[in-house]
Order: sequence, then structure tokens, then C-alpha cells
Amino acid sequence: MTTDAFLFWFLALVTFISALGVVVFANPIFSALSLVMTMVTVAALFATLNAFFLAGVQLIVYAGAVMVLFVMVLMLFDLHKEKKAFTQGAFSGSVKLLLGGLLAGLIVGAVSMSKELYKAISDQAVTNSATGIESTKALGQLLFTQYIFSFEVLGILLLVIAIGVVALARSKGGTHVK
Amino acid sequence: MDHQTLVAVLLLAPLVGFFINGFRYRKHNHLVAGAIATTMVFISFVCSILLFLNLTEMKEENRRIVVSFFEWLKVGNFKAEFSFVIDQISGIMILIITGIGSLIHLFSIEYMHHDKGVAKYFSYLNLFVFNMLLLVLGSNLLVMFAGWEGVGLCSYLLIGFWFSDESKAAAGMKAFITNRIGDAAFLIGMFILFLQFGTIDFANLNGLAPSTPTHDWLNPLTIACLLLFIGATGKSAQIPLYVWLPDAMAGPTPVSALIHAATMVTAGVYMIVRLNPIFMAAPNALLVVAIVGAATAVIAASIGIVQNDIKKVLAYSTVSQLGYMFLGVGVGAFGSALFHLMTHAFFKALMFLGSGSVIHAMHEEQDIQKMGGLKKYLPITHLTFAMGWLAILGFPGFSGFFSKDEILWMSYHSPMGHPALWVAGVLGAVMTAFYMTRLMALTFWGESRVPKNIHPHESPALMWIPLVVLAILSVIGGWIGIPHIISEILPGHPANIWEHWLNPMITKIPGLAAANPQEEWTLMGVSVTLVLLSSGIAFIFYGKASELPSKLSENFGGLYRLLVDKYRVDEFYEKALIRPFVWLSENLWLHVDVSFIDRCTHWCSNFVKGAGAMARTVQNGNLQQYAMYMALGLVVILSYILMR
Amino acid sequence: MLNEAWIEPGLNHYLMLSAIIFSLGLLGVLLRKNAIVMLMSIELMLNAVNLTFVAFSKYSGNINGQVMVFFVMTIAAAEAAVGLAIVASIFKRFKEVNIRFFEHLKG
Amino acid sequence: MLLSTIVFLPIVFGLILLAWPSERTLRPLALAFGLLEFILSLFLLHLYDPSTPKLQLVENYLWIERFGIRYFLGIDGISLWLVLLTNFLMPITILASWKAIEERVRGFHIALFVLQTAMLGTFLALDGVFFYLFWELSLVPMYFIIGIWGGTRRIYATVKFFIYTMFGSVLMLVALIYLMLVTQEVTGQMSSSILDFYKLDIPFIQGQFLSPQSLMFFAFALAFAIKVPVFPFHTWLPDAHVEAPTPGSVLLAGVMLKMGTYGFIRWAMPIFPEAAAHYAWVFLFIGAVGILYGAWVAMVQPDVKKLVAYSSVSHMGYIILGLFSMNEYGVTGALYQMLNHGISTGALFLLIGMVYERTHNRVIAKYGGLAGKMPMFALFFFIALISSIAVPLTNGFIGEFLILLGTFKAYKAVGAIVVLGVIFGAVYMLWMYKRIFFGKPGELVTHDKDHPLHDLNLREILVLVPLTVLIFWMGIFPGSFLRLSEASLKHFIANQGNYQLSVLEKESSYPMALKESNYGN
Repeated sequence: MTTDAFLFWFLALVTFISALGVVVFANPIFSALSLVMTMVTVAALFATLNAFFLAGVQLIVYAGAVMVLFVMVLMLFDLHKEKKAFTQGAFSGSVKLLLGGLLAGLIVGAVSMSKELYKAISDQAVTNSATGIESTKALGQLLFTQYIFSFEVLGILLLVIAIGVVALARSKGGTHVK
Repeated sequence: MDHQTLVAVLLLAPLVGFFINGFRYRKHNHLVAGAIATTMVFISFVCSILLFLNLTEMKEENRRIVVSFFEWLKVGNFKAEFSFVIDQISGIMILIITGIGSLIHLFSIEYMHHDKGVAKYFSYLNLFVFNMLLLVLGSNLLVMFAGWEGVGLCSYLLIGFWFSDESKAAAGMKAFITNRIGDAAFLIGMFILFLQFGTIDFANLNGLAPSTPTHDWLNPLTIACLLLFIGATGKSAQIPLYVWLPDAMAGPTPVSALIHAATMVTAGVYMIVRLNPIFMAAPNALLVVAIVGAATAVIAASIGIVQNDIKKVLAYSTVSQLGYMFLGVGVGAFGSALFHLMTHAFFKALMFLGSGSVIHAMHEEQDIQKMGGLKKYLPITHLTFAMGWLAILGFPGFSGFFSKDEILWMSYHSPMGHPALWVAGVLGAVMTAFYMTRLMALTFWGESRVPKNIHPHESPALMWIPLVVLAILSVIGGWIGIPHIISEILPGHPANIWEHWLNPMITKIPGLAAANPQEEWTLMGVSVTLVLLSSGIAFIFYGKASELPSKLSENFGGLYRLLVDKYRVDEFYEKALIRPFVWLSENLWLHVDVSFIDRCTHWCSNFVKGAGAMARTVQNGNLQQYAMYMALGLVVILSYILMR
Repeated sequence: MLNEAWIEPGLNHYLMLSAIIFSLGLLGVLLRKNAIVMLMSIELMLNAVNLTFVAFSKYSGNINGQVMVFFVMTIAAAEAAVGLAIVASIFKRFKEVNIRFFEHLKG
Repeated sequence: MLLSTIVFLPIVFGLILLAWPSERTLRPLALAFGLLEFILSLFLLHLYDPSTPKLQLVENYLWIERFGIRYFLGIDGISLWLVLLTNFLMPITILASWKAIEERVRGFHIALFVLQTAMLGTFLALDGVFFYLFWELSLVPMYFIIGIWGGTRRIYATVKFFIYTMFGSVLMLVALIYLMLVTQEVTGQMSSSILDFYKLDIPFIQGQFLSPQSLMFFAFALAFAIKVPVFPFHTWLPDAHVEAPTPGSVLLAGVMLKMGTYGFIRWAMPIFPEAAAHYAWVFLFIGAVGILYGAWVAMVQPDVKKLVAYSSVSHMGYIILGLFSMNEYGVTGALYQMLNHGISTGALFLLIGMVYERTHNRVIAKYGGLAGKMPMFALFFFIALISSIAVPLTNGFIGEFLILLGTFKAYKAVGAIVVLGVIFGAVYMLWMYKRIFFGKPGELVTHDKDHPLHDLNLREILVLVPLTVLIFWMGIFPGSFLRLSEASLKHFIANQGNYQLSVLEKESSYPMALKESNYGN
């Protein structure tokens, strides 16, 4: 087993467990912490894929900012441990579980059976794969040349959302009089 | 004045009167309203006389005045002009209508003087005269039908004149609806004639009538004639549609005199006489007419025997006399029927007005059991009423004698007649004599049974003048139609003016044998004797207070009750026709309309609603369910792509 | 017994991992009652997608995939912010974060 | 341009009313507009050439080229009188709503004017899609008129009315689209002009219901039958009438029902001649049943407005019967009866509305003896009534007579049965009249000593007099009306199997000459 392989399997395992934790923990705080863990491992997986810049962003934006937001909100709400983490309905619940399983199974099965895709792409990858610094540079170049318009639009979107969120948060909870 | 103007004035004068009095419907002055109305009808009367004189001056071959005003309705081949014809038949009719009409208007002035709606009353009366003139003058079936329905409408309005009394309003409605039944048949008859001959003009129709009569019951002509006759039974109160006429006595008495005795009810007879060539071509229909006429004459007379309301007695008498007219028409004696129509108009109008005078004197009391001995209080009324009584009896020399006798004779003698019809006719005459004498005796003769609080008094001059005029007419009116056998024994041998006058308009009865004078004398003698005998019996019964009538009624209790209940025909109609229809209507409404059709509609809408509700459960606002559907869709699409 | 080629991580491994995490996230959205946890599950799903992008980007040598991930992250952050703000304002009003409760807000 | 002006002017009026600043002068302004429109439509009488069955005053422009949909307006002897009837009733309706409508006056008048445009458009449009547009548009204002200004169950009634009629219209739309596709197949150019529809020879198989022509015919006929409404589809009508405000009832009975019968004579019968002839018995049957059924059910109605509504069912049965007797008497009578019914039933609804304004009740049993309190009202009611029961010298008689004659000529037995309707018509009307106007004063007539019932005032008399005049005018001089329709109806009867219409060329017609002389001055 190579280092790469070990790293991948280890990270995959941790990611899976922590993702599962997000879904199954009854206490939202634990879910949030599991999510942080998932973010971090996904960031690490990015790094194994040579996307160092994205790994950084993932850590800063997600694990840092977004998760802090979540945790803050949770703290703000001061939720008790919920008695029931899942919505009611045994039938619909099992259907949902089945659907989730089916979806995962279908994709996994499809991917595992597609040897050709793997081969064709991975052969190419060996020759074309760029190193970390280069990839960050290329990303920046792309962002500010080809995707400049989308980038700016995104900026405006963020601005709008920032204002909207502030407006929402300032409202006294709903439009109706109590 | 030319004919057109004369006819226009004749027709429009009553209409103008209608409008004038109609617009002053709030006014209460009976003299003004009455004067306007009477003048208008009198103007018509003058026009009628002028026209009639014009008519007499014409040559006999084309003795007719035709006046056309405008085209009323023209669609395809159907053409109806608003045109009027004055010939031998309608010439007499307009004289009767406007003449008697004027007298009755005159009578009404005093009779209605304390009524608030007097202007309204006179406007209705004028409208009636207009419509009646329309009926008799119309030169085609459609104009006649316009008048036909118009008089029915006026009759409705006048019967229900005192509308705040529920039963009077109901009587008016009954009259109109019964008439409507006849009118519907009349319409179909008109359609058949039109489709058969392509015209509805009387002159053309009569000209096109086939000369060889058809004996087929299903021949269109027979059916058309029968349907027209049903129309006539409605208007002229024959079996089976006579029931409205006795109820129609709810109206003011002069109205009964004008509409329900003298003019409107004779419209059926007039119509058949008008179309006599057509009817002669359908002898089967005439047979039905004769039988119905005879039956009506007998049955109505029998009911008349036991009536106690003075106007009801006269009403049944009218029905019975109309039966005679139809009997005459039915045996082909159109001239005699028309003759009886005229004399009946005289004496029945007289008697109705006389009864009006009595009622007026008795302060609206109509029960003859509460009268008696009125002779000394109402001498003029009594005298004139007695003239009418003698006339209706058929007392020799009085008008009724000539006309009735002729019908009886023809019903025996005519090849279309039958001795049985003659017997029925005589039976009717005998009963008529009985109840009329009873009426006279109970009202005018014998002991006074007048309640203490009523003080009868003779009517004012405005009321008795018409009575006198009509009485004179009742007496002498028959002399213009003296039968041949009588004229032979009279000095100067007066000709039968009537027959001569009408001759060109009346179809000859085929195969009519020459009269056997001996036979005729015998039959006349028999009928007159029986009539006198019967009135004698009635006089014995009712002239003085007698036990006999009550004993008789006890002994024949069943028959008596049946007569008093008028053979329970009204009850039968109520049970057999009216109730089932109301029942049907209610059930159709509640069970078909509301419960079935509407429920089907609701079922449809509920079905859609239910389907919608089912579809809506999918969209219940449960976010996770939506997400589940999304996932489901994703799985399905994915598996479809992979399985392909 | 593990196949040597199978143990060595490749594109397929990343894709499978991403599919599994995505499904977990989906299940979280479908099953959890708490609206905030649902939002977190959405983040999970987005991360799974991001992982796919990056893996494809690596194995196809095409940097465009990473650009897309960059965008997705931004959107995800925005979405989380808005979602949380809504949940927060509802919570302030009703003291409730149960997603089934939210459906009563219609009308 | 005259027809376009007539059709769309009411919309313009509506817009003006929308912007009109003064609430107080709203009604007089609307009345003036209504009168203006009526006077404008009187020019039609002047410009119309009655000697030809051709379409006149035609405006024909391509509207949507791809589907061959045209802006196509034209008038002939059939639509002429219906247009005049609509415009005649509108000012009367506006005048009658003076007291009946007290809330949202502005909106009400706008709805009326929109309705007027829709109705006029329905009568004048000669393009399938264009016709359908107006046909459906007419539902919208009526929906609001009943739904906003109606009685207590107005929502139920208006929704029922809307969905019922909509249901039929949708089938008609399907048939319309099919026809357009057929024109494309036959001529290569899709068209929805009625003239092209007339030219089509749609396959018809005797006795086979599923042949295209029969299906199309019934799709059209159902839409029209519901609107008319004939017997089994009539239940929306009593509800709609009872709940509608007086002006709504007047327009509904007076004009909107005629849209259905007009549809038969303009669209369903000539486009599908074989099917119409072959299935005439269906309509004769439901027409005859409708006459008797409507009369019987009317007889026992406790609510006077419902009674008149059911009498409409009966009267419309006559019209259907006349149309499907397919001879000149029947069809002429049917056209005439359309006008009569508009006038006499319109008058009855107006009268009922007037007494309702005074007593706020319509239950017959609570009336009685009204003739003593309101003699003038009783008189006008009686005139409308005798027109409704077809007493000669009123308009109703002419129509009913011709229809019965036509029916009897075509089918003896049907004619003989239907004549009974004449009797029952008199029965229910006179019985109602007796219960309301005669007898002892009922509780509604006497109950309020402080506010005795007033007889009609000047405005109400003004509303009724034109109708009364027309009742007698149309009854005594029917020729002056039938004259203008004669050529068209004759053409309709003579070419039953293969009905075609053409457009009157302009240069020969009188209006151009008139215009030139005007320019000369």
C-alpha cells in the first residue's frame, strides 16, 4: 500500500464516519462538529488531489466561516437535546432510506463497472496533472480572464445576500403582529 | 265616408275609449267615464248601421265590403293581412255587438256608480268591444284569432274585476285557461287548414272547400274542423270546457250580460258559421258538433234547475242555449243557429241586465231563495224580465220561439239530423221552461222572502231604458225570421227576411227534402205544449210556497245532490287534471330538476373536486416529502439511464 | 482479498466516496427534523459534489473544474447564510426549528 | 369601420368611466354612453341593404397569419336584430340599475360595457377564433356581475354558471381547432374564417355517431345548448337568475341566452348540414321536452324570479324547435322569438327587480293584492305577461305562432304536443299573477304601515315604456322587423344542404355613395 493509498483510505473512512455523524447525531451541536470534521477531511482530500488552493479555501471558508455561523446560530438558539432527531413516519422513513441507499448504490455500481472511463481519464491525468502552485496560478488566471463576468456577478450576489441577511436578521421575526 | 274610414272608426272608437279611460284609471266619476265609453261604443254602433245600410244597397251577388289596412304577417307562403270583411254574417254581428254593447254600457253607468274602479271598468269594456269587433270582422283566421284571444283576455280582466276577492280572481284565471285549451286546438286547426289550402283567408278557404264531403274521420279536414270546434267549445262553453262560464258570473253583472251571454260566448258559433263550407265538407265533424251541442243543452239545463244563484241559473241557461246553437250548426242549419244567436243575445242580455237590476235593488244579494214578490218593488224590471222569460221559453210569437223552433225542426228534418237530437232539444227546452219559470216565480212572484234589512227599489232610468229596449227586441226580434209554414197563415205572408239575407253565405244542406207542413206543425205543437206544461208545473211548484219541491228532492236525493253538485265535473277536473299536473310539476321540480339533474351536475363537480383533492395530498407543504419525490425522480432517471 | 489495482486510489474511488457522502447528505435532508441540521446536510451534499469536481479536474487535467468548485463554495456560503437567517427569524418568532412546523407558515 | 366602432366603443366607454373623476355623474354618463351606442347602432338600419343575404359592412383583415385567423366582422339579416336588441337593452339596463346597484357603481358599469362588447362581438364576429374570443369574454363580466352584486348564494351561482358554460365552450374550441386543421388539409392554408368553414365538406356517415361531422356538430351544439339552455343543461339558469342583480338578469336572459341560439343558426347548423338534419330529432325532442318541462316546473316555483327563469327554459325550447324544424316559418319564428324573449322576459325581470327594491323579497306566497297598491306596476307587469304567454297583437304571439306553424308543418306530432305549451304557459304565468296581484293583500304588501308601497316613479316608467311600445309594435307590425331579415332567412332555408355566404362588394352599396356626397360638401 502506498502512502497515497493509505492517505486516501484513511481520509475516506474519516469523511464517511463524520458525514454519518452529521446525519445521525441527535444533538445539532454534535452534528455541526461532525460537519466540521467532514469539511476538514474533504479539504485534505482536495489536497491529495493537488487542489491546494481549494483545500485552503475549504478550510477557511467552510470550516472557518460557515461552520462558525452554524455553531453560533445553534448557540444562539440554545436548543435542548431533541427527543427525536428524525421526522415521523416509519413508512416514508424507510422509503427515504431505501432511496438514499439506491442512489448511492446506483452511482457506486455504475462507477465501479466503468473501467474504460477510469483508464481513459487516468492515463491522460498522469501526463497533464499540474503541481499545486501551478494549479493555483492557473485557477487565478482562469477566474480573472475567462470567468471574470461570473466572478463579478458572484461578488454582487454576495453583496445582495449580505444585505438581505442583515435585513432578515434585524426583522422582529415574521411580518405579522404577535 | 268611404268604407275604409268607416271600418277604421268602427274599430278604433272603442280602442280610443279604452285609452282615454285607461289613462284616467284613478278617476272615480262614473258619469264621465261611462259617457266616454258609451259614446265610443255608440259611435261604433252608428258606423255599423251605416255599413249595414251600405251592405243592403249592394247587389246580392257580391254583397261584401272588404277593407285592408296593412299586411300583418307575411312569411313565405303564409300571408295574413290586417283586413276586415263585412258581409251578411259579420254585418249582423257588428250590429248585435255594438248595439247591445251600447245598451249595456249605458246600463253599467248606474250599475257601477259606487265602484272606485269605474274608469278601469269602462276601459276594459271598451277594449272588449274592440276585440270582439276584431273577431267578427277579421277576414282571415289569424285576425279572428287575435280577437278570439283578445276577448278572452278582456273576459279574464272583467271576471276578475273585483280582484281582491280571491275566488273572483280565480274564476277569471279559470276562464282564461279553459279558453286557452280551446285556443291551442284552434291554432292547430288553423295550421291544418293552412297546410291543406295554403291560405287562411275566409273567402279563399270557403272557395277552396271541397264540394264533395269526406266521411273519413282521419281526413285532415275532419280533424281540422274538430280542432276548431274544440276551440269553439272553449270560447262558447260547451262540453267539456263549459266549466268556466258559471264561475265567470263572479264578474260585474253587465259584463255577464255583454260577454258571457250576448257576444263573446257566441264566437264559437260565429266561427263555424263563418267557415260553414269547410264544415259542410266534413260532416263527421258536424255530427260531433251536433251531439255535443245537444248534450250540452240538456246537461246544462238540468243543472240550471237546482241553482239558487240568480246569475248561475242564467249562466247555465246560457250554456244550454249555446248548446242549441251548436245543435243547429251541427245539423247544417247555420242560418237558424245564427238567428238563435241573435235572439238569444237580445233576451239573455235582457235577463242578465234584469238580474243586475234585481241584484242592484237587493244590495248585492243574488240568492233567489231570499227574494220573491219583487214584482211590486220592481215593476219595470219585472215586466221586461217577463218578456225575456217568454222569449226564452219559446212562447209563440216571441223571438225565442222562432229561432229555437227552427233549430228543433232542422235537427229533425235535416238529413244530418236525427230524431234523437230533436228529442234532446225538446228535453232541453222543457227543462229550460222549468227553471226559467222557477226563476221568475222565486224572484218576482209569490211571497216575499226578502230579509228585513233590505228595501228593494226600482232602478234608475239609465238602467231600465236598456231593459225596455232589449225587451222590445226580445219580443219582435224573431219576426224577421218567420218560418214558411207560419208566414203562410199570417196576413200578408211576411217573407223570411233572415233566411233570404243569409242565403248566399250559407251552404245548402245536400239532400234536404221539401218540408212536410203537417210534420212541422206536429213537432212544433208537441214542443210548445211540453214547454208550456213544464212551465205550468214549475209555476205550481214555486209560484206559491209549496211542499212539492222539497219532497221531490228528498225522494230523488241522489239525483238532486248530483245536480246541485253540477255533476261534480269541476271536482273531476280538479282530481283528474289539475292535481296530477301540480303533482307532476312538483315532482319534476323536486325530483328531476333538483334531485337528479342538479345532482348529476354536482356529482360531476364533486368528482373533479375529489380528483383535485387527491392530487393535492401530494403537495402538502412537507418539504422533506418534496425532496423525497425529487430523490425518487433522480433514482428513476438514473436507473433508466443505466439500464438502457 | 484486496486487489492491488483496486487499493490504489483513482478517479473511481473519489467518485464513489463522493456518491456515498452525497447520499448521506440526502438522507440527512430527507430524514432530519431540525432545519439547521438539514442545512448542514445540504452543505454535506455540496461538499460531495465539490469533491467530484476536483477529482475530475485532477484526472482530466482540466482546471475548469476547480473554478466551478470555487463558485459552488461561494454559493454554498451564501445559501447557508440566507437559510440560517430565515431559520433564525422563524425561531425568534415561534421558538421552533422543526421543518414540519414550517409548512404551517403558508398563507 | 362602423362595426368595429360599434363593437369596441363600449370598451372605450368602460375606460373613460374608469378614469372619470366624479362618482355622482357616473350613472348619467354611463346612460349617455349607452344611448350613444344605441343611436350609433341605429345607423345600421340605415346602411343595411335588406335585399341581399350577403354579408355587409364587412371588415376583414388577416390577424394571425400563421393560423389564418382573421379580424373579420360582418352583419347580415340574422345578426342585425340581435345587435340592435343588445344595444337597445343596454341603456334600459343602465337606467334600471339606478337603484338596484348601490355599491361599486363604477365597477358595475365597466362590467356592463365590457359585457356589451363581448356580446356584440359574438354576434358580429365571422372568424372562428375571433368568435370564440368574444364568446368566452362574455363570461368574465357576467361572472363578476353575479358574483359581486348578486344575492346571498351568488358565489355558488356564478361559479356554476361559469363552469357550466365553460365546459361546453372547451369542446367547441376543440372542434374549432379540428376545423382549422381540416381547412389546412383541403386548401393548404389554415383558416378560421366562417366562409371557409362553410365551404368544407366534412365527412358524414349516416347513422354513425363517431363520424367526424357528427362529433364536431355535437361539440358545437353542446356549447350552444348549454348557453341556450336546453332542457337537461338548464339548471345553471335558475340559480344564476335568482342570484343575479336585476340588470344582470335582464342581460343574461335578454341577450346572453340568444348567443346560444345564434350559435346554432350561424355556426352549428350551416357548417354541419348533414349532421344537423340527421340529428334534428334530438333537438326537436329536447326542445319539446324543454317547453313542457320548463312550463311545469315553473308552475310550482315559490320564487317569482325562479319562475321567470324556468319560463325562459320553456321559451328557449320554442326557439330550438323553430330552428330545427328547418323551414322558413320555424326559423323566422325562432329569430323573432329571440327578440321577443329578450324584450318580454327582460321586462319581467325589470319589473320583478322594481318590486324587489321595495319589499326585498321575491316569495310569491308573501305577496297578494298588489294590484290594488300598485296599479301602474300591475299594468306593466300584465303587458309583459301577455307578451310572454303570446297573446295576439303582442310580439310573443308572432314568434310562437310561426314556430308552432313551422314545427307543425315539419313534424305534425311534435307540433301537436308542443301546442300544449301554449296552455301551460298561460297556467303558470296567470297563476303567478293571481297570487301576486290579486286576492287579499299579502304580508309584504301590508306589513309596513309607515312606508307604504309606492307605485312606479318616473324613472321606472321611462325604463318600461320603450319595452311596452316594442311589445305592441312588434306584435302589430312584425313586417317592419322581418323585412330586414327576410333575404337572409330565405337564403338560409333555400340552401340548407350547402349554405354559403359571400361578402357584399362595396362599390354597389349605398354607404359609399353617401360618404362621397359628404366629401363633396
